[in-house]
Amino acid sequence: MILIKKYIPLALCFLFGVLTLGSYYVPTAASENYMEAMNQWENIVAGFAFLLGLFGLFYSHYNKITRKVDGWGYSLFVYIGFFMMVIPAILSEGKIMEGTTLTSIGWGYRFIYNALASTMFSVLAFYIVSTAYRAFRIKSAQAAVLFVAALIVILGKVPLGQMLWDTTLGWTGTQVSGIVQWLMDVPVVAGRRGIMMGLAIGGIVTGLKIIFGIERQYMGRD
Amino acid sequence: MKNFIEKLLKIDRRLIFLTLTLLLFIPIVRPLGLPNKNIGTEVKGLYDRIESLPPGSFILLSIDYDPGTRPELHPQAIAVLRHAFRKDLRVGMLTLIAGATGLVEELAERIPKDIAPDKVYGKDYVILPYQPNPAAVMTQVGMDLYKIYDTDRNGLPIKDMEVMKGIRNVKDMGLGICITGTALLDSWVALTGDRYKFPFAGGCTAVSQMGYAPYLQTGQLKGLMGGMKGAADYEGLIGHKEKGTSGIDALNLAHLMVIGLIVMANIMMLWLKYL
Amino acid sequence: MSETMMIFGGWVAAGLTIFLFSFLYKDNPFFKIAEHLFLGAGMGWVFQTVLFKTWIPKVWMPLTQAPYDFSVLIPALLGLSLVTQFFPKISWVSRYGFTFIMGYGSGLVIPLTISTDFLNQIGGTLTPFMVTSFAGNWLQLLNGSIIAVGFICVLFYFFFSVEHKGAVKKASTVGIYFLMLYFGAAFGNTVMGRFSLLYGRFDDLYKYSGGKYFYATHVILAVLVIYFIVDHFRTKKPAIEEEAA
Amino acid sequence: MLNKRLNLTIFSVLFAASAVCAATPASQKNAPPVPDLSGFQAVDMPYDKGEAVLLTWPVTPADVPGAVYQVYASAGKDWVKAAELPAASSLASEVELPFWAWKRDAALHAFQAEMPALFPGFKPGDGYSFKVKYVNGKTSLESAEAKVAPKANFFNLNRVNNFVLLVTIIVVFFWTVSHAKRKGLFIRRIAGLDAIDEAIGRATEMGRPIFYSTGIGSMSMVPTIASTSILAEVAKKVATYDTQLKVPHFDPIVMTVSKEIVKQAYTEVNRLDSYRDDINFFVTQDQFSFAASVDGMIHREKPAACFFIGHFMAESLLLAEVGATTGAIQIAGTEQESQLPFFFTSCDYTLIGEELYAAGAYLSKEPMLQSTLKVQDFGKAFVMVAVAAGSVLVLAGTIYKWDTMLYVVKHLFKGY
Repeated sequence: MILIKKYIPLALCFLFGVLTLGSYYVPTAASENYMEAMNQWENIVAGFAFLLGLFGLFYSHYNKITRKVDGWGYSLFVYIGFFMMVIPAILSEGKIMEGTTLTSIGWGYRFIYNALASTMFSVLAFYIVSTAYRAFRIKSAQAAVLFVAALIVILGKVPLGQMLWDTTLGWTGTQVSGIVQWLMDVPVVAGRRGIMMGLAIGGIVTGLKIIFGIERQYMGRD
Repeated sequence: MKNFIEKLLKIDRRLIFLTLTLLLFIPIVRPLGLPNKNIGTEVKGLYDRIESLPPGSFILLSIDYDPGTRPELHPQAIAVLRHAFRKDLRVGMLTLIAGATGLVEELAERIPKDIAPDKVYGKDYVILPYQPNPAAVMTQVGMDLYKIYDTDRNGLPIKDMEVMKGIRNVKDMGLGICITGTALLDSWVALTGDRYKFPFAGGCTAVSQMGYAPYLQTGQLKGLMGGMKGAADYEGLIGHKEKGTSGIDALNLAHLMVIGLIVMANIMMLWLKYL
Repeated sequence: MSETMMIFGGWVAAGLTIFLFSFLYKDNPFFKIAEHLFLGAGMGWVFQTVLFKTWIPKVWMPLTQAPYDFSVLIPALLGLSLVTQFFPKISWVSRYGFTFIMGYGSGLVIPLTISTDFLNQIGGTLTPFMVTSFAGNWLQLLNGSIIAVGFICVLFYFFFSVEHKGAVKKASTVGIYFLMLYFGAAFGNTVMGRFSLLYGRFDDLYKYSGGKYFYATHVILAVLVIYFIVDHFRTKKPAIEEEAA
Repeated sequence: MLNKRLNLTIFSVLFAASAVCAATPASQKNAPPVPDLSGFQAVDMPYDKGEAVLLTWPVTPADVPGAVYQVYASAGKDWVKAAELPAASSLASEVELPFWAWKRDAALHAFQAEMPALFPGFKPGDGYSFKVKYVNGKTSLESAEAKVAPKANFFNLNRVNNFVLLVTIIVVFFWTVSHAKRKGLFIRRIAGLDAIDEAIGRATEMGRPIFYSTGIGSMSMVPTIASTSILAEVAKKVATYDTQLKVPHFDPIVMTVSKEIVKQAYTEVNRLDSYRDDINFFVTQDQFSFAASVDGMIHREKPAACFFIGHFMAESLLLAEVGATTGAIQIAGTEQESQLPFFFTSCDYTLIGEELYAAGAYLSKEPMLQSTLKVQDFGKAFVMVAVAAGSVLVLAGTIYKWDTMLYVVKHLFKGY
């Protein structure tokens, strides 16, 4: 039983890992057919992987409703929102446009989903401003360098900032957007490349640990 | 004086929220109309790359953003489409983000209306359906596109469409562009751009723009539009000002407010500490 | 889609937007409703997209229609195995689906990371030095060497096998300043990015406040303000505790 | 196999060229020189899927501007014109292949014919014949026919630099894993950990609680794992000084794991009597309401120290801000680069990206985390040496015009 529960999945992982890894270095037709079959299969499996997120959401809100946790009434709206999207979609067979007119699901997307999703992210603009005022403390040379870079980029991105820079520092002959460009082309490349290199090597090592079955965290405890 | 500053530092943040709302709403009602000068070199890079493509070459445009980042990226997609159709290029649009399918339809709705009224679906552009696995799609378009995209988003077979004539995989295409708020652009560069020697460019949110500086320096990314400023720059280059330019215009006052707040808060803090 | 439906849509969009913004003043039932609607609607949208663009065309059709392709059953079963994770007794079945995804994913990503993020980045740091002659290329050489030095110093900062003393300490402090420039530029860009999103919402609200939409934004805003005033007097709770939310 | 044949062609070219020069009597000076196409060859393109043919013919003095080479291919009966190349173009040096797979300074024209584009019904293994025609105004000369059947190759030699790097990483990886299991590896002291002692000392002195958040990541994410090992260290110190610890949670699974870790930490310092089960408590699984309710708690209880260590997204802004306003010592750590600027400005100390993993490995002494760190250090050492040595070599190459050394370094560090 342990064989089916543990060792065959690990062998599968090793097999698919090594074959996919090898196909990068082996250009024969067989390796290409293997990759094409895998791409199609992975595409289908990913379609089901989404169910995990859906069950997770329904599971947690179902518990809230059954156990009458305070604010359980709002959990009902999760199901209302879900069916508000799914039922019109089934009625219009997933087509958002019928010729040039909007179907019911198309309407749902443009006026419900669109408004909710974009507003959720835009709230952050308010918090950035209050953080800038209440928490952005320049208490060290490093924080000062960070602030100066942020100042230059914030000014350089808007026309008023460019005009302000030209009037006050025009005599230096520099353009604020020229400095923003230099910032992005030189120091940011070095800083980002240093972090990227660490992540790249970390990613490779984690990938190897998964293929050789050393990293089993994602499989859960047996 | 000191307790006044202390009270000022402890100000109710909802007042700050209100000022931001006003500073953003006023330019929407009464635009300032300041010129957006100095175009980013990475935006110019994308513009020159599309400008250099001979008429009839094929552009793969991946629309990978959802409503959450629409204000920054939708104007970029519209500007690129307008430029591509003006150069009589063929465009294949696809998406790897479920939340983007509605936005792709909005683009499809606007192409006959105002972006490029003379372009015909199936002859000049095609819209491919959503696929759930980005890595599989990015690898497959380099081998045989039709093994994963046999039909368009409404189920019509695409192999015999005129727009797909002579196209088997990315080697037959002129340029790949991915406009996204996610890290999909990194995967497109690694899994398709680098692997199949396929010139790739992109559009991203301002938040992730700095992360792509190394790819621009090595030339793995041929061009990049960063956030709303990127959209405004591209609109300036193609001479058709729209939501990107009006957006940047509205941001003028808000940007200065942020700087003012940081400087003021720190001066007050120093005042309290040393005076 | 009739004109009235579009106007009604305008009201719905303006309403939901204002409900979510009301959280900035105080946590209230309108916000909670809109927030939970968002959780459900988001999941609902992805569900119908996956249903009509993957399950039906790629799984159901090949199994039930003319060009039968039963090889599709294998990935479908692997995909369904993932769902067993919610049933503790048989949750080990989900390992087949996970190992298939993780094995393919790791195998695909390792060589590409070596090529794109390892080789090309080192190569990219060296290319500015490949000038035909020194004359006229001073700027490129200068910038190239700043990138190379900065890159090495940032790597020193993330080096853990050697105690940070003497030269290593100096190098990693220089590395920190390169990181600060990167974070500062990223902070500046984030500010612009978030403001652009807010601009997008205000632009919509402005559109929906027009006569064509019968002043939807103004009406809903007024209703909400009245609610807060009534709620304020009804509850009579001390306001300080609310202020922090 | 290819190199042997190339040497043969070069020799024959030199021989032919010298013969041609010697043979051309002075009288032909005014007639335009005619190229010698006897060296024309068609071979299977090496290291590919078998869908391309490589045509090479010698560079000759006849390559005057205006002259053109036309490439013809045929499946059997009629000839298809594959390409028309200006005489001075498509030289061996322009071919984008690394030096170990292609002789770039051979005096040859090289053209790669993509078979599927020329013959749609193409299958690897079918035989095709090729010829090249030199046209310069009226004079034109055709080369002999060359037959070839392109076939797939087993190993893509262009990617050998990638392959060698992969093998070295695997070897180093297994060496460190086995080494770590036996007697552990040295990891330098992480500066952020001293800040933890200082923060807890301050909290005990002021008698105010400590807030510790493991972020919104799931248990399978590496930053969350590293954060729980730092929580263990914090819990041990809190247990010894008997300060109050509060750990609000976003993910129920992470909460259950943290409960075990904190209890284990209290028993290790044998202060199990003062362990309370409500140290770890669940708040909500929604990003913004989690941030809002934790903000409310921090504002009310005014903790002496706040720890935000783990996977954070946009809500990092709300948490760090409210902590800063209450004057608490704040220590943050995340792998999310987009959140680091906010943490850096509003917190006293920030663990950046890999430092978070290093702190986890340093504290937990867990061989697997330590070995990953060691492999990463080897990788970084390799990159540092490669960049330093590479730039010096390339600079020297530019000064002293060592062209071969320049393209060797260029090809070594390029993904094909």
